[in-house]
Parts: sequence; C-alpha cells; structure tokens
Amino acid sequence: MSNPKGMGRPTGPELLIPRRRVPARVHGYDIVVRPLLALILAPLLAACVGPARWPSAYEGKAGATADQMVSAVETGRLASEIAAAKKGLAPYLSVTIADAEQAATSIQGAFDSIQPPDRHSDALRDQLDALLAQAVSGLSDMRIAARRGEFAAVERVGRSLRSVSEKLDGFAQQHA
Amino acid sequence: MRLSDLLRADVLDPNGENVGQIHDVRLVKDGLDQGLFGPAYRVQGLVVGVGAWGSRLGYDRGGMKGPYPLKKLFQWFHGDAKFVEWSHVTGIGDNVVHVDMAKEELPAVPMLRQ
Amino acid sequence: MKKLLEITLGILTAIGGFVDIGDLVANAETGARFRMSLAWVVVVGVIGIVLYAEMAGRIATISKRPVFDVIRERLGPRLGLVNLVASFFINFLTVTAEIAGVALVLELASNVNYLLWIPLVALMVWMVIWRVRFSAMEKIYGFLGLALAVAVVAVWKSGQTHALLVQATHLHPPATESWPRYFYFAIALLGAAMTPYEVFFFSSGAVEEGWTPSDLMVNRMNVYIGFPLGGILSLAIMGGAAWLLAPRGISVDHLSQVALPVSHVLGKIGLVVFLFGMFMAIFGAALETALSAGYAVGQYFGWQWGKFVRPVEASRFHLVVLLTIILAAALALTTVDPIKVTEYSIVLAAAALPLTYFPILVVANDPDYMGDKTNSKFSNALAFIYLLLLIAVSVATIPLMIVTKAGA
Amino acid sequence: MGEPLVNETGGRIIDAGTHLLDRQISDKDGELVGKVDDLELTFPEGGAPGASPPFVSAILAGPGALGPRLGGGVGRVVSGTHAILHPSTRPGPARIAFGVVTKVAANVELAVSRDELDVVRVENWVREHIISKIPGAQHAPQ
Repeated sequence: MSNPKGMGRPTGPELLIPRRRVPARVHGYDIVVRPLLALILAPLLAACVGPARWPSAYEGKAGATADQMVSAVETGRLASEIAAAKKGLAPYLSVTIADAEQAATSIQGAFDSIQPPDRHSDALRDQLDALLAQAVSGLSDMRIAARRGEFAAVERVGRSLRSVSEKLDGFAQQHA
Repeated sequence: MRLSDLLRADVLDPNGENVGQIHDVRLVKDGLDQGLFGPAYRVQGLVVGVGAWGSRLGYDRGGMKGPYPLKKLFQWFHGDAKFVEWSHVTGIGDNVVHVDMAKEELPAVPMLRQ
Repeated sequence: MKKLLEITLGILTAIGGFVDIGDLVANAETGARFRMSLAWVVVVGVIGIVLYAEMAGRIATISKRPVFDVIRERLGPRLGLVNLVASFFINFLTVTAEIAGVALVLELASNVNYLLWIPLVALMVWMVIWRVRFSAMEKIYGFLGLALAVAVVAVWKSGQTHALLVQATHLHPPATESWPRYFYFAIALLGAAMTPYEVFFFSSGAVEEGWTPSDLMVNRMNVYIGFPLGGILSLAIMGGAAWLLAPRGISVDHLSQVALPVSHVLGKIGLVVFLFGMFMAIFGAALETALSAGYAVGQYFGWQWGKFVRPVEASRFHLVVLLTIILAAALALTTVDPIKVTEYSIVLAAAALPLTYFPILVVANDPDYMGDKTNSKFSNALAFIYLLLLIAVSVATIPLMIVTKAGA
Repeated sequence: MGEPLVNETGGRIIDAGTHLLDRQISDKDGELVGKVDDLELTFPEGGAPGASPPFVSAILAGPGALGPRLGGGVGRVVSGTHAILHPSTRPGPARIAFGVVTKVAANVELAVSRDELDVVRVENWVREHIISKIPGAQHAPQ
C-alpha cells in the first residue's frame, strides 16, 4: 500500500466525498480470492510484526500514532466548528472535547513508551513528539475553555489546531 | 434405578459385541395404577444406536419438517438405530446393559408417528 | 388500534436490541473506518434476526416455550449448561455495557462524570423491572426510543444520501484498512444485529404477554416492522459517521462522537432529541438484558420466572436479575472502558450465535411442538443458509480477533 | 405427520428422553415448579430385570437430580450445593410421585401446589429471607 503524495485523506470539512474514487466495478477476484488469501495469510504476517525491534516497524507505529492523533484532533476541531455554528450544547461539547483530549493523552503516552531502535528512529520520534505535544496541549486548552463556557476561545483553538492536524496527517501518509 | 442410569449406557449382545449406546427409553402408558395419573408409564424397550449426538433433536422419530439437509444428516447418523424390547434385557450393570439378542437380529426403531 | 399497540413489543425489542449501545458503537465505528462498505452486513443481520425472532416468537406462542426452555429440552442438560454459561456471561457484559451506556448519555447531557451516574442508573433499571408493568415498560421505551429516527433525518438533510448509497455498493475495505479487519468488523456488526438476548427477551415477552395462536399475526408484524426499523436507524448512524467522520480521519472511540453528525446537521434541537433517543433505547436495552439474565437462568433450571407473577412468587428469578444489575454496575464502576466492553460483548455474541439459533430452528420444525405451524420450505432454506453462515462466523471470530488484535 | 402412537390397548407411547426428560413442571395453579431432571424407575414387586419391566414411579427434580446427570466436576458442584443447602445430612433428590401428575404434555402438570413439594425449598428460602423484605414484593402480577 505505497501511498504517493496527494492521495492522502482529505482533512477539511468541505471535502465530504472521498478524493480517491474507488472503482465501481468489483471483480470476482476481489470478492472471493482476496478475502480468502487475507484469511489464510494474515496470521502468518501478523506473527512477523512484534514490538518495534526493527526501524521499519517503529516507523509504522509512528505513522499509526500520527493517524490516531489526527482522529483526536479532528474530533476536537469538529466540536469547535459545531460550537462556532451554535449547533451544540455546552455540556455535550465539553464532554466531547474532554474525550478527545483523553484519547490524545493516551495516544501520546502509548507512543512515548515504545523504545526507538536506532538513531534514525530517534529523529522520527523527535519530529512526531513535537506534533503530539502540540495536539495534546491544544486539546487541553480547548477543554479548559469549553468547561468555562468560553466558546469563542474554543473556536480560536480549533482554528489553530488545523495546521497541527494537517502536519500529523502528512506525517501519517509519509510513514504509513 | 434412575432413567439416567440407562441413558448412554452401552448395550452388549450375547457375543459380547457392542450394539451401541442407549439413546432413549421408550415408555408405554399401561403400567401399574398411579393414582390421579392412571396407568404408569412402563418401559417398553430401549432405543440403541451409535453416537448419541443429536438423538434428542427429534430427527430420528419422524415427522420433522426439515430443514432438508439437517433431516438427511441426522437420519443418516441415526438411521441404523436398533430397538430392544425390555423382555430381551438380561442384566443391568454399571453403565452397561446385557441383552439376549445378537446385534444383527435386532429390529429397527418403530417410528413414533406414522 | 389495539394491534398497533401490540406491535410495540417488537419495536422495543428492535430498538433496544438493534439500536442499543452495541449498535450505536459498532455502526458509528464501522461507518467512520469503512464508510458504507459494510452496510450490507446490517441488511444480512436484519434478515437473520427477522427470520429467527419470528421462529422464536412462533414457538413461544404455539408451544408456550421461551427460547431457553427449548435449549434445555433439545440440547439436554450438559450442552444446555454450556450454552447457559456462555450466554449468561455475554449477556452480563452486555448489561454492563448498557448501564454504562445510559450513564455516558447522562454525562453528555450534564457534563457530570458517567461513573457518578452508574449507581443511579442501576437503581433505575432495577426499579423499573421491579415496579413497572411489562406492557407499560415496552410501550414507553419502544416509542420514546424512536426519537433516534432523528439520525435518519440528519443523514437525509446532509444531502449525502446518494453518495452513501453508492459507497454501500463497494464491497471491500477502503485503502486504509485490511481484509481481516473488514471481516472482524463485519462479525461485530452481525453480532450487534443478532445478539441472542433479543430472542431470549422476545420469546419470553411473548409468554409474559400471554400470546395465543391468534396473536401469530402480531408476532409477524412485530418482527417484520420492528427489526427493519432498527436496521434503518443503524444504517443512519453508520451513514452519519461515514460522511462526516470518515473523511476527517476520525475513528470512533467515545460515545460522544456518535452524536457529532446529528449535532452538525440539525443543531441543538436535533442533538437533544438524539441524546433523548439514545437514553431511551439504551435504557430499554438495559431492561431487556437484565431481564434476559433472569429468563435464561430461570428457564434452564425450571424456576418460576417472569413479571406475570408477583415478585415473591418468582424469588430466584428476581434475585438473579438483582444480582446481575449489582455486579454489572460494579464492573462498570471499575472504570473499565465501556466502549471496549461493548465491542467484546458483541463479538463474543457473534461467536455464540449458533448455540442459540440452532435449537430454535430444530424446534420450529417439530410438529410435536408446533402442530401444523412448522416452518415453511422457504424459511427453512433461508434459515439453513443462515445457520451455516453463523457457524462459519463462530469459527472465524476468535482467530480474527487474535489476528486483528480485536480490530485495532 | 400422523397421530401420536399408541399400543394395542390404547396406551400412549413416548420416548422418555425426548418427551419427558428436561420438561418444565407446573403445579395446580400453573406456577412453575422445576424441570424433570431425572425419572425414578421401579421394578414391580421388586422384580428382577428381565421379568416384569420397570415403570416410572416418580419425577426427580432439582440439583440433587441434575448434578449426577451433568457429571464431572460441574455435576459434583451442583450435587454438593444441594447437599449443603439441604437440612438432612445425605439428601436424595426431591421426589415428586407420579401419582400427583395429571398430564404429560408441553409441561408436566401436577395436581398439588408447589408449596407442598421439597423441590421449591430454595425458592422459599430466597423468598422468605430476601425478596419478601424488599418493598413492593407483594404487588400484583404484571
């Protein structure tokens, strides 16, 4: 699944339809053989991916972490957009943002506990750590503002998180 | 004696050959009078076959509507079940019942529904 | 009019069974990760539950035997006990998930931590079971749970219906997901749709309501209207996640995210209605699952069960229900992730499906029980295909769970 | 599909395992009593096998009968529970003489009230010590 640039997951709310159009015609092969192969091969492949002992595995985990963090950040941003449009209720938005913050914190914690196997991985780690920290602190700010009922601030933080989200997404695509 | 002492017991013919396991015990309501209930259910005979699995599902007693594959599967599974009239039982041991008829002479199980 | 009221049993079971915490989570999660590519599983699940719930209801109506009576009689005490232990355990996880789910909805409405709500929710569930009439119970939660239909409105107003239907024809995972995960989530959706407690509750409810053969039509109406309705609500939840959450890369791990699409499209009023619907549907499911714990145990051992007698006359039944609620609340209070409990409960339910549905199929064919109301050839053919499917699912579940690390 | 089979004197023929065992027992008021966990077979006049066939003299119900049928460790736990909960030191299973049975159909129906039977001992204990202490336990059936 090599993923050239430009095939990334759309990030803006304006992109409701997936960019990558899936071919409408599905071959019999896709329906029958691929699932079967997957069922048979998956256990074998899964056995090969252990803890991040190899740099490539570490990179994969870093990519997956970035991907998960996109989910948390985008949840916060979506909540802030709903707040901006006056379409949400204060308690609901507070909880949604707090949930996103909690998810972000545990994603960050899980990544930090993985041992980077080599120097190159250290660099990768520094790069991602910075993004994760920005995400977590942004979501914390958002939660604090939401709990205080300051939804103008929530909206502001939401806008500022857009670039973090895009960078995380770029990182995820690059290191998928 | 309890019914469960008979169920799943092995049935041995006079040659010591294993006829199978007791799947079920057939009763007929013509025994001693039991007060309100009237005549008791008395043991008429034993339903004996190989492998008891699924013998309680009803596929071996006729009348089941399907599904066709299940019907065929269980009929094949229990099709060679034998019936032993109680008069042919000669002894009851621990988890084993002796009969005085050879395996080959035992009749098939009469259906409970025509 | 009377008939209209009577179909509420089916609607409650459908809303509470189809759209409970398990479905809300599974459908939203699937929509966010796989868009609509797994929508077909909901359709397969609806047909399956319609088929087997109709049989279970017919058996209960004609032979007066609820499902666990049938399981004990046809599978015998040993296999019946294995079935009881497995079903009870899965059902217990489901009760835990539902109680926590109601508490989570209250948190969303109040911003008060869900753990503080759990004891109150557990008490409410028990009090309703203890005091509220069975027929009143099903009518209240059945109709109020219909508020979830606001999710259908949200999808419709989003203008994405056509795009979602097109997505639903893509029967393969998106590029970001693998085939094993695709199948794992398919199994989760099927487990959520066909959860065994639905038939435990539905068939016991038919006995509680004292259905007679003249109610067979009511049984059919319940099943044919109630479950597809639940299916449409499920698809709307999935659809909302597929158009709003998936393109943003959001994966669902909190109940709060499930309400985002409705809030985004319909604003405050829509959100209030949706939260209310979630509360009612999950609360209804909490009642059903807690009662089902008592039904299953009582029917296996032959104890007096049910709300159709005074509580003192069904002491052991009420004791089982009470202990189940207390222990489920205790488990929920350990801060175990309620969403994870939900996911495990539906996947394990999928693995256990043949245990429940096989005896139903056999007895629905037995004239000793059914007289001339045995299955038609058509429903037998379909039911047999489903039986094979359920067995395949049951075999595949645990390996897939290991391979995909529970869908991670 | 045909009618249920009878013998030459009109006595109904059934299979004990299929038509009697594990069925629900209900009392004269329709209340549920327990399951037919086992059947007691008696030889007339203490006769030996081979002579006159045994007849079903009683229904055995409750954990004392279910335990041995389950067998193994689980069976011992069930039987043991029965022994602990029962006042006598070596209790047999609860016995319901066939003389009080009125009908063998979907349910096995009795002519007596369940309160006269040993099998509902635990039910009564739970009622007395737990359920009846909760307010509202007596309220009407629903």
